[in-house]
Amino acid sequence: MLEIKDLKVSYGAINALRGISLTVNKGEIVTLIGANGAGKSTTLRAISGLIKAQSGTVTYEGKSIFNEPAHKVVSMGLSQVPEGRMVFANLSVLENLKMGAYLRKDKSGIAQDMENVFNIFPRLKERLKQLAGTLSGGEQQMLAIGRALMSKPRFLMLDEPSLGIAPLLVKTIFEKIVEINQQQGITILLVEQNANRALEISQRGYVLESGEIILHDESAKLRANDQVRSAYLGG
Amino acid sequence: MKSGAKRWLTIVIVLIAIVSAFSGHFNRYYLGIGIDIGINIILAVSLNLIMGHTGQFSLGHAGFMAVGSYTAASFTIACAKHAPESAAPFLLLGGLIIGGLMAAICGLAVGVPTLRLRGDYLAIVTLGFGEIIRVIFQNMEAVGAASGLTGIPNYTNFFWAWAAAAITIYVVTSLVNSTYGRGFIAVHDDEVAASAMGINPTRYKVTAFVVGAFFAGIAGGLYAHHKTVLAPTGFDFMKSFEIVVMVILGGMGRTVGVIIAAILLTVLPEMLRPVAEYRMIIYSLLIIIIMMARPQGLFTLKRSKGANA
Amino acid sequence: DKGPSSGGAGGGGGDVIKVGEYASLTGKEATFGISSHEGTLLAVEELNAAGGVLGKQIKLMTEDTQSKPGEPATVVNKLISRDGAVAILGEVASSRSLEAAPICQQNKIPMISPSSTNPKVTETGDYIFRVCFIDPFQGTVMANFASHTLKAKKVAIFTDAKSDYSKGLAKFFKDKFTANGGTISSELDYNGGDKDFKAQLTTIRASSPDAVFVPGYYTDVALICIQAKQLGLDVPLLGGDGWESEKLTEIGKEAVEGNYFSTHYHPDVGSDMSKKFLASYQKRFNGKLPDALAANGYDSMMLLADAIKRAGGTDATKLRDAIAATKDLTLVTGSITINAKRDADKSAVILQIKDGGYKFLQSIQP
Amino acid sequence: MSTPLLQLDKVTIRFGGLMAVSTLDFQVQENDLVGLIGPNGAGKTTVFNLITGVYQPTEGTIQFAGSPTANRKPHQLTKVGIARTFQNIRLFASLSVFDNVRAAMQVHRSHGVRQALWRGKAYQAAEKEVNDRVMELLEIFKLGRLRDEDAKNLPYGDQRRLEIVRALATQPKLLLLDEPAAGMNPTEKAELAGLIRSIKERFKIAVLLVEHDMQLVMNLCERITVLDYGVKIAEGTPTEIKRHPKVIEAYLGEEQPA
Amino acid sequence: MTDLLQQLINGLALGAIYALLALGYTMVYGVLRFINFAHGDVFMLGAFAGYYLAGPVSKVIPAESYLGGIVVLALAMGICALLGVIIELIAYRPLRSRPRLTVLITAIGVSLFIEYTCQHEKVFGASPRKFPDLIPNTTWDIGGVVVGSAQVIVLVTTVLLLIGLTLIVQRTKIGTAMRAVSFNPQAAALMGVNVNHIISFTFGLGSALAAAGGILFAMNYSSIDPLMGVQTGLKAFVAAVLGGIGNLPGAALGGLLLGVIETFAGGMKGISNYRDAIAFGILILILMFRPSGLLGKQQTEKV
Ligand SMILES: Nc1ncnc2c1ncn2[C@@H]1O[C@H](COP(=O)(O)OP(=O)(O)OP(=O)(O)O)[C@@H](O)[C@H]1O
Ligand SMILES: Nc1ncnc2c1ncn2[C@@H]1O[C@H](COP(=O)(O)OP(=O)(O)OP(=O)(O)O)[C@@H](O)[C@H]1O
Ligand SMILES: [Mg+2]
Ligand SMILES: [Mg+2]
Repeated sequence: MLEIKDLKVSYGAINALRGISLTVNKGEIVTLIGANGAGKSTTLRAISGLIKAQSGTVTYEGKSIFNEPAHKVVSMGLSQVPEGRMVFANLSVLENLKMGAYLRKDKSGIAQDMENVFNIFPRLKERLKQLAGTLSGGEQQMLAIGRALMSKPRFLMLDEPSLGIAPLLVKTIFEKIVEINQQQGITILLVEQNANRALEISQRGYVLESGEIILHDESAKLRANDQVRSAYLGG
Repeated sequence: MKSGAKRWLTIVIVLIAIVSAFSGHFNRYYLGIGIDIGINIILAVSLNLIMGHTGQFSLGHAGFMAVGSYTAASFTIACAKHAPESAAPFLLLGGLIIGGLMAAICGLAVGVPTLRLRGDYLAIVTLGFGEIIRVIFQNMEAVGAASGLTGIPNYTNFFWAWAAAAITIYVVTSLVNSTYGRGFIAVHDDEVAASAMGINPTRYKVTAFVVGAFFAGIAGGLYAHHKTVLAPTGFDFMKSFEIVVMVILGGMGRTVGVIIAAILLTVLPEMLRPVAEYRMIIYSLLIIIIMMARPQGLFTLKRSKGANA
Repeated sequence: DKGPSSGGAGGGGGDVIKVGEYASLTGKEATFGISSHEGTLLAVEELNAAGGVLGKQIKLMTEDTQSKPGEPATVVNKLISRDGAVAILGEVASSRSLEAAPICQQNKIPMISPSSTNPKVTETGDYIFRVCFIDPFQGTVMANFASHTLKAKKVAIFTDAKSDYSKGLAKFFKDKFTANGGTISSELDYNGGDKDFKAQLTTIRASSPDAVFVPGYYTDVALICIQAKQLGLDVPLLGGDGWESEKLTEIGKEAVEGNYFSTHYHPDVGSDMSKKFLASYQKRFNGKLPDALAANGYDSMMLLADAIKRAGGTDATKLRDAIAATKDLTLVTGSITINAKRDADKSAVILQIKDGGYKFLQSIQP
Repeated sequence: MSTPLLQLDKVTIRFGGLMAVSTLDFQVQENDLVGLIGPNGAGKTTVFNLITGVYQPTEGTIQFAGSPTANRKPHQLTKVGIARTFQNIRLFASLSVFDNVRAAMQVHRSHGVRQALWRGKAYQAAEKEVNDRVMELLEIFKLGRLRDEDAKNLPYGDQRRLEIVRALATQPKLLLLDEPAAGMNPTEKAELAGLIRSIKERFKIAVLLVEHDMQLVMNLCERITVLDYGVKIAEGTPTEIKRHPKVIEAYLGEEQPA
Repeated sequence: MTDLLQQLINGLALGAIYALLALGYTMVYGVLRFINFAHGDVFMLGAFAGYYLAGPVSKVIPAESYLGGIVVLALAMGICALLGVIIELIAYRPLRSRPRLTVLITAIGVSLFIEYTCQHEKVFGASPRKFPDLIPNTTWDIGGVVVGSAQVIVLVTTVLLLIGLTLIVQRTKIGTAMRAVSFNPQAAALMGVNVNHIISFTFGLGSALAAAGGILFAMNYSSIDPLMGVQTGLKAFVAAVLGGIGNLPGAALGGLLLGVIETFAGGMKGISNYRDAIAFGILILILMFRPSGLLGKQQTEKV
């Protein structure tokens, strides 16, 4: 479904990605793990068009989306929960969710998905009118995920969805990720620091280090890999 | 910028003194522009402290300049009658300091009550302040009202303008490069975090306003004794804009850039004189083009880092 | 290039006479500066076409002040020190002339202001002259007109607080009019360039004056007349030479009809020179009618040319003396004598706006 | 028992109709390492904001080192010894790593405008001392080699660590850490735990820790307070908290990692 | 009493023009968070567009008719909308990701460029021109209180546009998108919003408003010149801030209030020369007590 070849990205003098290749097949959950500053978020941003890559290819459903503007990419059914949440602080919770469905026209579908989001995150329903900027950190994270779901994506990229989320909810979130993957058939590319959990629910995983992919295997095998265990799973 | 700073200042001032000793040989036109440049450097560098370093968008710098110029000029006019010719430098110095202090008081008066304001609200209030000052001078018969204040002795010369510029640069950079002064930039970057680090945003903002206004007042005093006539319309918001353009074009917070921008924006219109009627059109186009070519400011030398550097 | 320079001496050598002019060609007061400049330009062209002065062509070097204080000092320094001008012409606004005058005086280069009416300008020193009226004269003329001809008892004054020209006229008008036994019903101010005058006019209306003295420039006056009419303020409005421009009637239309102002000349009673000027100006500038500022600009150059001839050259002291000795010189704006204060003594006329044109009422000697 | 370093008495704050913190009693002793946990939106960050003077409580009092903090500004409270990090990182983005810490150090310096301009001997000695201390702190957190990097260009994890260094530079008696381990992987978290413990010992400070990583909290803290909907629902040692039914229901969930 | 009422009407009519311009400032600010200093110049260009259109239009629709007036207004608004879009495209878009003060300088540059170009004799020239009478000019005298048709039209137009704009921004999808872009263009792009379109749309709309303001202004005051936008633009900007920048009803309120304050100050003997100072003084006072403007929300930043 998504195929990246030799993607290079730099911020000025810093080479954040030194030519990575990765594939995500339809219906899969794929995990991307790596230390701080490895380039995980950069990868996602380059795919969704938030930043311009230097070279390489990005093919989505057979079409090249390399350096296409973000709104084009989104219109093709690819959605991202960005790092740092990026909720619209000056809009209410409801308006934020509506913004998620910006490109959609099906009123009833939107309403139904909205209910769906409220089922996952009841807190959001309690705070419909509150300005997103005044939500607590975790509440904002819920909103960011909910907002991405509202666009009814076929391909969803999540950048550290469990960041700042309470344990009980982390569990829920991972369950829901599996659920939307299995029930709605949404393909998922997941970036997580909680690598244990992420590898538990994903089929395959990539390990990124200093802008390069150093390992790539089935998730179960990665979990058993000594190198991965000591570096990313906490021993 | 460490222990050498003070020595540098002395060397530069001596150099300026030497250059200005020969100023009799210069064409008066070029000399005049040289003085204009010195004055503009003071204005730009002092506004840079308020805007570039502390991040307060001020559109009232011309107002502080007006206060300084009128005060200094009134002082020297009043004293010149009773003093011998040789007292000129002292009169000027006195005028400049009194003008600077007066402007600083205004800076305090503007700074304290407007601290709660941010961004564009602050800009508007400072702009309003500048306009109020202008209107007051425009109606004050004692300083010539609309026809302006005339008969100001021509005391400003190359030495004074550039020595004052050197001192301004020294003070602003020393301030900002000290441990204390990092607070200015910290307040700019994130006021909430700054106060959580024990930095009192109020104090820093007011200090920036007062110091900035003081030097704007000095620049005003120099200007008054350079042009020998003051007209209130010369201190309207367009003048403030001019200074703002220097600061932003130079790269907010970059002293070297701001100095270069001040020089460039003084010299450029003069160089464009031969194209007469197209001059200001080209000038404005150049501003746009420069901004596009170097949006980060003309000069983006890395800011000097640690104190050991 | 910082080479040493002559510092402004000489410059008269060679086969041209370099005359410097500074004017507000852009910015807020460009419309006035351009008029004045066009008059000067026309004079230079005519002089050169007629073989120049003392056989030399005149080279007019014009610098723009952008209507900004601070600029005149720079450009006049340039004209004198770098370009070697032997005489300086300018400016319309007194505040800017006041800035340039000390520089001319210091360099001992004669300066003639075409239209700066503030008495202080020529007080700067013995090298500074003007060809226009000064504020006391015009103010007095209109005060007498209001008292004696219009028989007005109560007059309101509406001044441009930004312009010393306006304030000067208002002051002398007030002094004379009250001395004549009249009262000032109300005094209000505007800022040149304003568009809305209704606030002040409503207050003036409430003071029910017999006439309103509006010593301003036509750009504002046209709007003032219109808004006064709209508010039903049906009394005559009076003004000075700042009113004279085709723009006044073009914009003001019927609202300016019947109002009075003082100025330099009227084609009907003016000299042949005035009539000729009217025609050649229109021809040179696409049918545009000259205003008072253009006439003064023209005269400033003509007066200078006359003085150069009499001085037999451009030696600064001789030239100064020749300008100071100007007597009964017939120019576009009348017969001019430079008096001991280096101001121009010349007669004024009072005109009434009638059918989109001007009707001559009376001529007043200084 | 001596007076606690920090004491909250019946502290309440409302935002419009929402009671974000409600009649909270809470203490931190000197050189304590206390955890504050609870579901998202429970009011943990709000408690930090109350302690540091960003918000004023609607009701109740807060005392620090025996004196009330009411109506004192954040920068004043920093001066008496309260420092914090932010949940949403708030570094001085355009300052270098070095200057971020240096700016925080001006709190306890006596020299101001005058000395900075005159630059006498005493001033230079003081500046040097500051610089040395900054480097020392940076080295503890392995940030020394990044000293000249602009803060905004650091990777997330380094930014978090720099926030802690910067807070330490104000020489606090009480350090408030708001989710310091967020965005770190388990290995990095373990490293961070060690660091927190060591600075607590080394600088003799009390630490109040908000964190969602239970492994970290349980290993590190001596006592834990649990909030839910602004209300304290439990307080005790890690072992007690782990078994507390209310906490399990509201926050931890059934199965818990060790 | 009559005079008081008259002054109130004078003030409201003046304020309505400020309000109209302030709406444009606020719109652009609301989305891009920067002050478009060229707005006052687009206002001027709108007036000149009306000036040049009046002749040709009067060949089709009789001059001094309401229909003719509306046609000229609509055309000028269209032209200026296009112009606004082009200015944004050329001058501002390349600097999109830069600090907004950078863009501010470009805006000042654009503003100066338009002013000096238009002052050039080969363009409009510096001297003022008579603006043609677009609509039948009637004045009503109600017991000494004079009201002109142009004044009424300005007020009505301003109110209508305010309502229309508020509906667009608050109720429509594109309005929500505008607000989203204003806070975080990147995130908005991630929602599928074409940020460039939204910004172009905003500039177009804002510039059309400026053009409308320019024509109504010219109708009211008869004369136009290349610098007419400078002072008025500045005042409108002040009005926008006074009302709480980014807030549409605030802009309208700020404009009206400023107009009324100016008028009352200007009509008072002895202080009329301090009119601008008084207007600014009151503005400062108001901001002191309401630091985010009259209707602006205090941006509480969650820490
Ligand atoms: N805007 C930027 N400017 C300069 N450098 C950047 C920028 N954004 C990221 N970098 C650098 O690029 C590299 C990769 O960063 P990226 O954010 O992709 O890492 P990451 O793997 O997502 O890390 P984390 O786990 O901390 O989120 C890092 O070295 C970072 O410092
Ligand atoms: N300024 C404010 N205005 C309105 N509501 C607010 C404000 N600040 C906080 N809240 C609300 O108060 C509650 C507590 O927020 P707080 O940030 O303290 O939660 P938290 O415990 O830190 O949560 P998290 O673990 O998600 O960071 C939340 O529901 C939040 O929406
Ligand atoms: Mg990341
Ligand atoms: Mg929190």
